[in-house]
Amino acid sequence: MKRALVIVLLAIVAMPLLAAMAAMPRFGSAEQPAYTHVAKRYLERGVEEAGAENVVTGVILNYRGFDTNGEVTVIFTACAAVIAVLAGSRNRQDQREAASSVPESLVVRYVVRLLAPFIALFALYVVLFGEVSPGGGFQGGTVFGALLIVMTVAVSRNQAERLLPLRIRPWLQIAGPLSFLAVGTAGVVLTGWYLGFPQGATAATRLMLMVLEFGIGVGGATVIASIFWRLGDEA
Amino acid sequence: MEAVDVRVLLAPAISFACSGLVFLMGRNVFWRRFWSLGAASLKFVVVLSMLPAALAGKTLVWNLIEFTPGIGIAFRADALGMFFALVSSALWLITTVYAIGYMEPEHAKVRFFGFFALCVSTTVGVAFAENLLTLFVFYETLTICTYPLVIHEETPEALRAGRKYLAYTLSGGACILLGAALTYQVAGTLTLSKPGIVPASADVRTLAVLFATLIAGFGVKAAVMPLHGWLPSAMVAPTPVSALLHAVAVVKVGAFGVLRVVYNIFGVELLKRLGFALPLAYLAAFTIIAGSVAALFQDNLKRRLAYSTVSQLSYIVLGAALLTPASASAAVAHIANQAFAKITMFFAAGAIQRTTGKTQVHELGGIGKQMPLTMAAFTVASLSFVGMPLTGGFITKWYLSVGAFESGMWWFALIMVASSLLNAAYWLPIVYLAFLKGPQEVAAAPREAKPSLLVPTVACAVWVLVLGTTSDVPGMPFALARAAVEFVFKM
Amino acid sequence: MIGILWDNFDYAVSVLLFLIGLYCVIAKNNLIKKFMGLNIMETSVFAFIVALGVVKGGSAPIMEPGARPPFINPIPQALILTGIVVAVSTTALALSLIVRVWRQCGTIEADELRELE
Amino acid sequence: MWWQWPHWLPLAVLVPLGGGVVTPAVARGSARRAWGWAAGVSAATVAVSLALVIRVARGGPFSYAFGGWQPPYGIEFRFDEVSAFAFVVAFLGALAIVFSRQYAPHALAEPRVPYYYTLLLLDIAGLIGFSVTGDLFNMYVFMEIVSLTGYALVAISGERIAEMAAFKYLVLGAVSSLLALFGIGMLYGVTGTLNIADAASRLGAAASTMPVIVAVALLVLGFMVKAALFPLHVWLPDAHAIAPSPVSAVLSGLVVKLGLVGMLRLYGVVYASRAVDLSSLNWLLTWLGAVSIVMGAFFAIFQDDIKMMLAYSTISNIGYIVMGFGLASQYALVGAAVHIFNHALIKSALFLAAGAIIYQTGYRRLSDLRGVGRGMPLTAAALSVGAVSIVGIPPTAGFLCKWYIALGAFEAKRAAFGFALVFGALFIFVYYIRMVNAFYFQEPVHADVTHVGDPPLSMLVPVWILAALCLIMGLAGKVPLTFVAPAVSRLLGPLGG
Repeated sequence: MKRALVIVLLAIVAMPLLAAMAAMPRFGSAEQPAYTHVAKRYLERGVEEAGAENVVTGVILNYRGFDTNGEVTVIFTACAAVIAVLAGSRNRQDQREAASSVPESLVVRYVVRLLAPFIALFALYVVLFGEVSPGGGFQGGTVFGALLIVMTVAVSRNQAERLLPLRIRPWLQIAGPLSFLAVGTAGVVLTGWYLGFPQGATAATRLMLMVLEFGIGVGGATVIASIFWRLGDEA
Repeated sequence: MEAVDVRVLLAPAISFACSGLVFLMGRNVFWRRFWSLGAASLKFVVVLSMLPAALAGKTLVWNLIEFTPGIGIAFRADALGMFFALVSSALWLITTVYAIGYMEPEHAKVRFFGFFALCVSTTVGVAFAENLLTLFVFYETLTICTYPLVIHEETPEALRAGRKYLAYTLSGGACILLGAALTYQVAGTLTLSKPGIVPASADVRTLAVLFATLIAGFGVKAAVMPLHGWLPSAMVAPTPVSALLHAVAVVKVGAFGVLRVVYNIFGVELLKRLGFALPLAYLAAFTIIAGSVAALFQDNLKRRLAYSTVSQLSYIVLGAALLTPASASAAVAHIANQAFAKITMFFAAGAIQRTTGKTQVHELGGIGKQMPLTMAAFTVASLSFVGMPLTGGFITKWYLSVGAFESGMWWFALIMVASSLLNAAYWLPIVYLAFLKGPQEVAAAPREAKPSLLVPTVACAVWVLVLGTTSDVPGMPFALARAAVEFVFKM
Repeated sequence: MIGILWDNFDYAVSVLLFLIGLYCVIAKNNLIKKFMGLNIMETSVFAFIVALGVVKGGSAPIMEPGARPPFINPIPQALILTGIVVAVSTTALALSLIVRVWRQCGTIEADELRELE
Repeated sequence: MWWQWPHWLPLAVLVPLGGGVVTPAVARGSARRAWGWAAGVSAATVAVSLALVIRVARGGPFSYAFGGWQPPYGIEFRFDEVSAFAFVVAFLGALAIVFSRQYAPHALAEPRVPYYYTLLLLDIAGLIGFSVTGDLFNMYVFMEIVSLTGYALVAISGERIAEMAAFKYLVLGAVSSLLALFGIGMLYGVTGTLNIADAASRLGAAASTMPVIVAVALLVLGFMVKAALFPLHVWLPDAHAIAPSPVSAVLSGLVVKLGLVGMLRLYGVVYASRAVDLSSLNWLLTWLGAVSIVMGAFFAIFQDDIKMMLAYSTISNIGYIVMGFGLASQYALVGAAVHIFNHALIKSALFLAAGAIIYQTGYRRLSDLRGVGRGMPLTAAALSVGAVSIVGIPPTAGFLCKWYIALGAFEAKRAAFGFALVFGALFIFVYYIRMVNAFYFQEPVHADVTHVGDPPLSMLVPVWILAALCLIMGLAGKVPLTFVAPAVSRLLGPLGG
């Protein structure tokens, strides 16, 4: 009964939505406003203006860099939120025992150990080459975060945690926002605007983009791993 | 002729400051009394000092703050406002003396005297309001400030009465708010300094709605039937509060609001043309009679007083609704006449209750032998209500009747006669009972109430006589009422 | 209208996905399933916005030597990267809340939780 | 150059954002250190946002282009009169943080406290960002920061009900964010830009109005869920009542306003472009506003829990504001916009005072709190001032909105809504009078309540600052009213309203 009602309701919602979709500019058309207005300039002058061959990276870090500043804040917020919601619910002693009691498979363990350096290298590659190819800081960071999770599951949590020492972990978690604040301030000094980059692909621009990519990457990886561990503590 | 003068602001500000000081230092008996009495006297002096200017036709003004663009809290002491302010500040002084004596055995005295002062502050604010919004601001504040006084006893009955009081008066306030908004929409101003601001060109239906909302809003506090329900219930309050509610602050603010609506918002000429006042006059006449009839059947003295108030207030409303100069003089003058007479009665009732513990009419046999002065004062007040010449009540009835003939609606004069008879029917038996009847075993020796209760009672009674005999003496309140009327009728 | 809708088929699909997700959020009883419905909704919106950037025959907007226009619109991609991060964050928080609810109440079925209240 | 005025604009967001993210690292687990840091950061935020408000009062709106990319190519911050909400956010946030000094360690598990401050500061940053941004997608990002911190702050007390309330809030909040994002995506598809001003100018040239109508509808729906307009309010009462009191103050005073500020931005786009006719939407909003006023009051009457009562009263007040939006006349909109500010003050005063009472007595039901007016005279007095103000008794802050919306209702020739508003307010009074009666005039149930004493100064001072403001902002109502008026005129300008 309830389901039927819901479906009827959704059908009613669907009508105007579909009607609107039908009236949207033609899918894939090169004449649609989305393509001919702001995007046009990005595509035409993005490389020289934003200093990255991958225009998506240019948009993320330069034209719309402040969105990404917000984005790294969001992900740190999630980390802080999860810690705040779960903190202090159980003491750490139990957690250690719980973590070490995970059954291990020798094969999986060796494979993970064998692959770990390569995964880390790949993460680094994705971060470093984000400017010129698909990828970027967050993508690389996610790969690295996944590596930490895999290591926790397959090898041992202690070993994984050692990669992100507890003493500096609060700082690593905020690497993203911090790098944005640093680069943004550098932008104020160099160009007069927060998150302003010198025109074109100068060394300064490269360096600033790189700092951002790394900040996003390190922060993302740490946050993902921290959230995972926190949830593991609780489960 | 207008002049900026800070005294217009001082009048409400003094009692406001007094209430603050009472809340701060009121735990100490001396300071509580000192500030209450000091502020009351000071205020009375301040208001009195403005009287010569007002009589000379000078209007004092003070713009306090413009709290929304274009309209703000501004004070203006025109003749009508001065009249009301004078009555309330004089009565505040007297009531304060009485309250200090009466409230001695009560609890929460700091709260009582603090809010008491606030009430008077807001009442004078209403009197001096330059525009409808200022009037509304003080009107609503008054409602809130009287609530703790009404439920002073904190019994379930008191709380119920308090709820009823708030329900009625806040609904009234809501009506006034809407009326004010509509007035602003129609007239583009809210000032009360002109004899009528609503343009005659406005849509008649809108004007009818406007008149109805505003009159309903003020009518609640003026206890025009059928909006009077809160008044008898509010009798659970301590006697000084009842006196304040019934004679000075709350009900008079309602009646005063009706006068403002009739004279300063619509204006006499426009109302005459529209004919809205006639239904109001009928309603007032009905209230006068019905209130008196209801009073006949009350045994509780304070409840009888309450219904009498309902009836008496409609004199003011009727006087306003008849739209003639004579009836207007009656309406304005009755603010004072009813106030002093009614407060005398309340004081007497309170004094009896405090001294003998009696609250019902049938218990009062022989009380006049025991408390001759108190009951003499009571008698004077009764005669004023009946409309005996030489008392204040006579002035009202006389001018109202003249107004009724002036307006060509002579049957309203019959209402006056009927009301006099009814008043006689429910007041004089008490006098009779008190002096001429009663158990013989009552202690022969007079046992009056203590001076702080007795003196205010007698003083008010004396003033009732003064009001009734000095209506032609220049410089006395009635002259002020005349001045107000002359302004309204552009004479 | 159907004919026109066919041209914008990709958009219509995201609307359908959106509704499926909404259905799960409303009708499912299990908190995790509810949340998966939310994830479906998220995906549908992301798909819609990314589809806005498509240009027929376009290639990725990476200006390596030899790359030739037309390139697809980079803005929706940039936006959706942010959107995904937001979605991940919401998911993390939602899961931790569900974990806590499960620990404290012993169930994550909405109707049973309602009875517990 | 960089020291010039517009360059202060990003600081209003970056100070609480940067200060918020480093709080746990700075605090190193100490609640005291976390409080000191958070208080300092919020004070700096207040200073910056105050400077911005002064600037806009003197010289009108100004904007800041991130990275030097002029709109529409980059992200623009635009500080106009509505953005002055940022100052209210900073100010109330600071007071909530000050209030938390003793409250937070008492209400939360020790390790959570630094993160509590982080979340509060990020919430403030998000709200400020939302109210100053001139970019549609950036708006979404800030909305998500606000929402995420909101969900977490509701759950942070760790009680069972809190987590369930937070989950309910999260699901509805996430759905509403997605609705808004869908709408933003459609607007982008139609106009090709994300800049609000640019979108407004390009919307008129849209090939078809259908997507614009649906996009506006989706955005309105999303914002109204955030604003908890009846019947989209189901998440609000539990979440606001169960959260720690400073959080309730922030959520009820500020976070729900996000939807309303968003509405004003959306109106800015749509009115300016005249792309679609909003009269039917406005008709609906007026009705829903009226229903919201009455239903909020109706439910509140049955509450015994003091915070639950306050939460339902928020729904009523949102109804006022939405009704003002719907009436869409100069007066009504000015009244509604000012009530966004004033309700924030009043409701924060109420929630903080209620929090102080709960902190001191340990009770939260009205029936248990009888006689608390004697035990905590100053706190209870502040709560009463707030109650009088929220009912709209003149000359308090709550009155302005009533007066202006009543004027607006007549101006818009829809007098019936003026009646609904004013008599709805009476309905609200019914339950506040219950509270006042319980505090002062009823026999105490628990003897200890009558001599608990007022709370520590860190709580009493914020409460009284807010209570005093409830009075002052009423008397000085001209200031906000004239301040907001140009923004509303600009908004309605093309309509000739």
